[in-house]
Amino acid sequence: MTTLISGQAVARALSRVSQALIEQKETLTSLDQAMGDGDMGITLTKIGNALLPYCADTAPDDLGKFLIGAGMTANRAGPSTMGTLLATALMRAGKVIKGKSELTPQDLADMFAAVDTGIQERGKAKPGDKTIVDAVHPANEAFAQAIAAGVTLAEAGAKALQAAKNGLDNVTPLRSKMGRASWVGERTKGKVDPGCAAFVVMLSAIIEPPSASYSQTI
Amino acid sequence: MTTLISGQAVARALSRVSQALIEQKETLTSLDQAMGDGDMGITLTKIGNALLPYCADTAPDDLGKFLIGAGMTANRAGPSTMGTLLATALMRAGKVIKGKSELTPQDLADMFAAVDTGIQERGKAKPGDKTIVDAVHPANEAFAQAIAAGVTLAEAGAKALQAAKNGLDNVTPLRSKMGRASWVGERTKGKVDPGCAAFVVMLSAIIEPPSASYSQTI
Amino acid sequence: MKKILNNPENFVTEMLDGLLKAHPDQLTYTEDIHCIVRTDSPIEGKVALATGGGSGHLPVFLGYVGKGMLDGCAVGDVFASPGAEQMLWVTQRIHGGAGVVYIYGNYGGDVMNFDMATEMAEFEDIEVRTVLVKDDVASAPPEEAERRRGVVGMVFAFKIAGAKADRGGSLDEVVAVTEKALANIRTMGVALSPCTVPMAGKPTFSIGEDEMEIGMGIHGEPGMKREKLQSADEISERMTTAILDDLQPQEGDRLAVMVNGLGATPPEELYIIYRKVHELLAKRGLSVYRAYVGEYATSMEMAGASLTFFRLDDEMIELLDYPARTPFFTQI
Amino acid sequence: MKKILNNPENFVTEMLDGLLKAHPDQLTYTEDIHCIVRTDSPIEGKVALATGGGSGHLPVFLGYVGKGMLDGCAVGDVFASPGAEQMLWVTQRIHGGAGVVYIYGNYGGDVMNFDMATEMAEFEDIEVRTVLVKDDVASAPPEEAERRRGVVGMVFAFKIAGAKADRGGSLDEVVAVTEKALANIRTMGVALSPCTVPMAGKPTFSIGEDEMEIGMGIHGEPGMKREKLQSADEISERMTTAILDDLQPQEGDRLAVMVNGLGATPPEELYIIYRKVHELLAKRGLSVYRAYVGEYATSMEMAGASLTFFRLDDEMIELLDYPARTPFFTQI
Ligand SMILES: Nc1ncnc2c1ncn2[C@@H]1O[C@H](COP(=O)(O)OP(=O)(O)O)[C@@H](O)[C@H]1O
Ligand SMILES: Nc1ncnc2c1ncn2[C@@H]1O[C@H](COP(=O)(O)OP(=O)(O)O)[C@@H](O)[C@H]1O
Ligand SMILES: [Mg+2]
Ligand SMILES: [Mg+2]
Ligand SMILES: [Mg+2]
Ligand SMILES: [Mg+2]
Repeated sequence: MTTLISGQAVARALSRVSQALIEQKETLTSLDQAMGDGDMGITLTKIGNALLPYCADTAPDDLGKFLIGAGMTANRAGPSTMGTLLATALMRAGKVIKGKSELTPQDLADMFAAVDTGIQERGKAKPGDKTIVDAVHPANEAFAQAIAAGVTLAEAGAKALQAAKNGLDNVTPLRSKMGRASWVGERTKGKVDPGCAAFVVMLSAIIEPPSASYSQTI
Repeated sequence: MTTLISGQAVARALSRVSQALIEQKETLTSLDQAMGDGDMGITLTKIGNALLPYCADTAPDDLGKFLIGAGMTANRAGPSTMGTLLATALMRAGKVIKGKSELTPQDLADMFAAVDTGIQERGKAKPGDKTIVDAVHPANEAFAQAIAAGVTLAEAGAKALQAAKNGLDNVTPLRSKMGRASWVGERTKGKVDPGCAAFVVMLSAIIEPPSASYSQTI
Repeated sequence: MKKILNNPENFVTEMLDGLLKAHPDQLTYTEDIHCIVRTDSPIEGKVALATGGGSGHLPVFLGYVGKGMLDGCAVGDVFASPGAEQMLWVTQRIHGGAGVVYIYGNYGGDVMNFDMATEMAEFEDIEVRTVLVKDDVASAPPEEAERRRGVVGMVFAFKIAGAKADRGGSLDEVVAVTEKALANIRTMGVALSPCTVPMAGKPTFSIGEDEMEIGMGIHGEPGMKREKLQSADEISERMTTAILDDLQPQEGDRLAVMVNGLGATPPEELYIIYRKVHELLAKRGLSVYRAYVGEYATSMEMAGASLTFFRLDDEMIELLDYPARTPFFTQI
Repeated sequence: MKKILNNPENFVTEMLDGLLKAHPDQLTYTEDIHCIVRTDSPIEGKVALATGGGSGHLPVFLGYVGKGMLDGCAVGDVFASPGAEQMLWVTQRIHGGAGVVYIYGNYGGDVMNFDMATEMAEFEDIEVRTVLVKDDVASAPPEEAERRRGVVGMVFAFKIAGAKADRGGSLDEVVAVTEKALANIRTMGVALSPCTVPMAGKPTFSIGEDEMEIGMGIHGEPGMKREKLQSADEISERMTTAILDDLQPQEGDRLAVMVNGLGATPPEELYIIYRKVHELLAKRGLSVYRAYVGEYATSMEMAGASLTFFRLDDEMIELLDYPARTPFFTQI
């Protein structure tokens, strides 16, 4: 039997992401101050604060529309680099599930792939440039592989999160090549990319409580 | 026999005053920062630095001209309130001894009186306003009395200095009523007036080495 | 606060050298680089206007030398009066035969030196008149208004006097209109941080992270009171009330309003202040004819702001609107 | 650094409210207060110019909206890009039928959002062209010039584009002349102290009492290098050399020079820098056609300065001299 993820579960996941971004404000701000302009925690908190009421007030009937609307809300609330990429991710994820009211694990994998592609198209960063792409891209690949291998959603989520964390660690020693951090040059070496960190925060929030329990609550 | 003060002694006294102002820069600056704009040490150092070469290069033949020239030099170098009053004092003192090349104790008393009047005319402060007048005026009166009583120059100088110090102490508890300090209002109570302090510095430098030895060196 | 300096002793001279190199079409000097005059001075038949004061307040003082405003300025060292001789040089150079008006702030050193300069100029048959600026309501109560210091309100005085002189006003007329303007100008300010005189090398006063000075002086001298730092709206209301209580305008009066930054306070914060001031004035039935928001008189890198109201009538409006062009102030 | 604030969340909205109240004759907004446009927009038949970017840089960005410069500006939060929707609103309102040019700094968030806005505007048959400002030589070596960020040099781009558009230039012509201007504009800066984003409440970076950041960003992001604080002459020489090495002017070339204060650095210090720069240029046989010394793009209360050179030819001179009037920039 295929696990099915309800619209409510998606809305709850987005609320958890919002909550997590708000909670991690200080950490993300500090990371962005070290090699950027220090606004990331602020921007993402604004987005979190805009998405929470959005999730509460919007019926997740058509999950495509729901996520595209969430993307537009995010762009209005916090159009910084990270905010715009998050908005793009939500809109791209929404596009691939247009009209659906519940999702299969394969839908999740398609959405993840669309997010990966969307972020790379909008931002034009490549893997190794030390951006959010270095967490998103390996996580997407790990997730796709796990789903293809037929493991549980909980396991697939855990694999994706591990891949994201590894991706973050892999690029920490490197020099940032995109965005504001690229101007800081050599001094970014050894520092955690704030975008990668933000993605780990968001992905952790999605799969927490562990996705195994998803099927129970739907 | 009447003690006579040579032109050289006057020039040396003015050099000592200059030197003392330079040495007391920090103290005077701190006092002026507490209830003014903190420039007094700087201004008086500039004047000191201008008067030292003036004293070295100018023959004190006509002591009137010598002191008027010193006043103009002082005004050019540091035209703040204190600098302008010092310049006025030098010019007024010069006026009363025009043409003289050596001075009697009575000349000194006349000069002191001219300085007192000049400062009050230029600045329009009255005794009790908590300005330099509160050190100058009692010092002038004490000096005049002492000279009239026929004591030695050393004693007269010491009396004047004591009167200046008492004057300073007497106005310390009061509120400043003139100049920048007047705007600081109540907060000036209990603080030493920088102008009084500067006058004590200058007067100490004039009578140091004690004026008794003047007659030996002339 | 860190500064971009060479030898602090040369601070003013180097600043003036840079300024003359940057604005050679507008400014030059006479006798000494510390005596700045318009390149086209003297202007025959025009009443000439001079000011003077310590450095460290740009655009005050010399920044307002130019067409439609001042003719010359004697420049002192940082926060120190210029000397009487400098003032005389400026006076001689700008005098166009119609007399000279000195317009400057009520500070002891400046008054004494301008008085000495006046005596010297009159000796040379140059008619000199003085208008003292005493706009700071925080520096003394109304009954001692004569004792008040002059702060940024002087910029309005320069503007009005400059327009009147440029339009051919006589010496008496220029003096009268400037005095009338000043009778209708009041300022009040707060400081959040001190400033550093380059040669002193340390701040003029120290102040806690949550404190502010009420009614600071533009030389970094402490104000009348130290208080807990308030919100922008509270500060705005406080300054507005203090000025209105003193100026006592009538409902329907038109004002020019100036929100002035002391140096380190960003324009964004000045507009946040202006917003509240505008609102409070509207509530009292007072309208803003013109708003000036920016840095018009600074104290180097001091953080803080001041507020100035100038009550206008038709004559003042005509002169305020008159065009002007100086290195720091252009109005068309 | 202490700030005059109400609730930091309302910083930008209150600032804009104050600004609109202070300049009602010049500025208004469309749809949302964060979308500032000229009161007289759209101007039929004129190429419209828009910019956008984060707040905290006044006069950049919106301070250059006005006659002879820009038509509109999308205003972001402090140091944050505005959103694509805002840009679209500005675009719709200012479009006078002759196309719209976006001129803004090369920052990721802004580029992504302006790109999204372009897609939306083209959907509505508004022709949009983009000119990215990348003038900061410190942000990438010459071979990676495409990666450079845009700083205060954009003010010259606004001036040139604005003059060309006001004189009836076509969309192609305005884009071409702006790109030509930018090919001749370079900036380099140093920061001495950080700034505080109101909502963050603490400084962006910390820096020792005797240190400076070389090539800081205007958002308070750290620069390429941290070094011992140098003298004004050394800093001036350093910036001059870095720009000239990159711009490679010929002897006899005419330049416009801008010495820009980042916020807390007093004008006096900027003129001390200008003095040395002028001297160094003269030594190389380069002349200064026009000097701009003041605050043209700030980072709130950051201390520091930047230097911009703009190599001129007759066409550029004509456009640079063209009059302009905005709330922060008046040239006659
Ligand atoms: N072109 C890009 N593509 C993808 N990610 C990027 C790009 N540029 C920057 N990033 C990511 O964005 C993060 C910074 O986000 P944010 O603070 O919102 O940027 P900014 O303040 O410059 O708008 C970086 O840590 C990096 O992961
Ligand atoms: N009108 C005045 N007459 C006499 N002395 C004055 C007057 N005003 C101020 N002073 C004296 O000047 C001192 C301050 O001198 P200074 O620092 O040079 O003033 P400023 O910085 O205001 O020019 C005060 O401590 C006071 O003794
Ligand atoms: Mg950032
Ligand atoms: Mg003083
Ligand atoms: Mg002084
Ligand atoms: Mg940002």
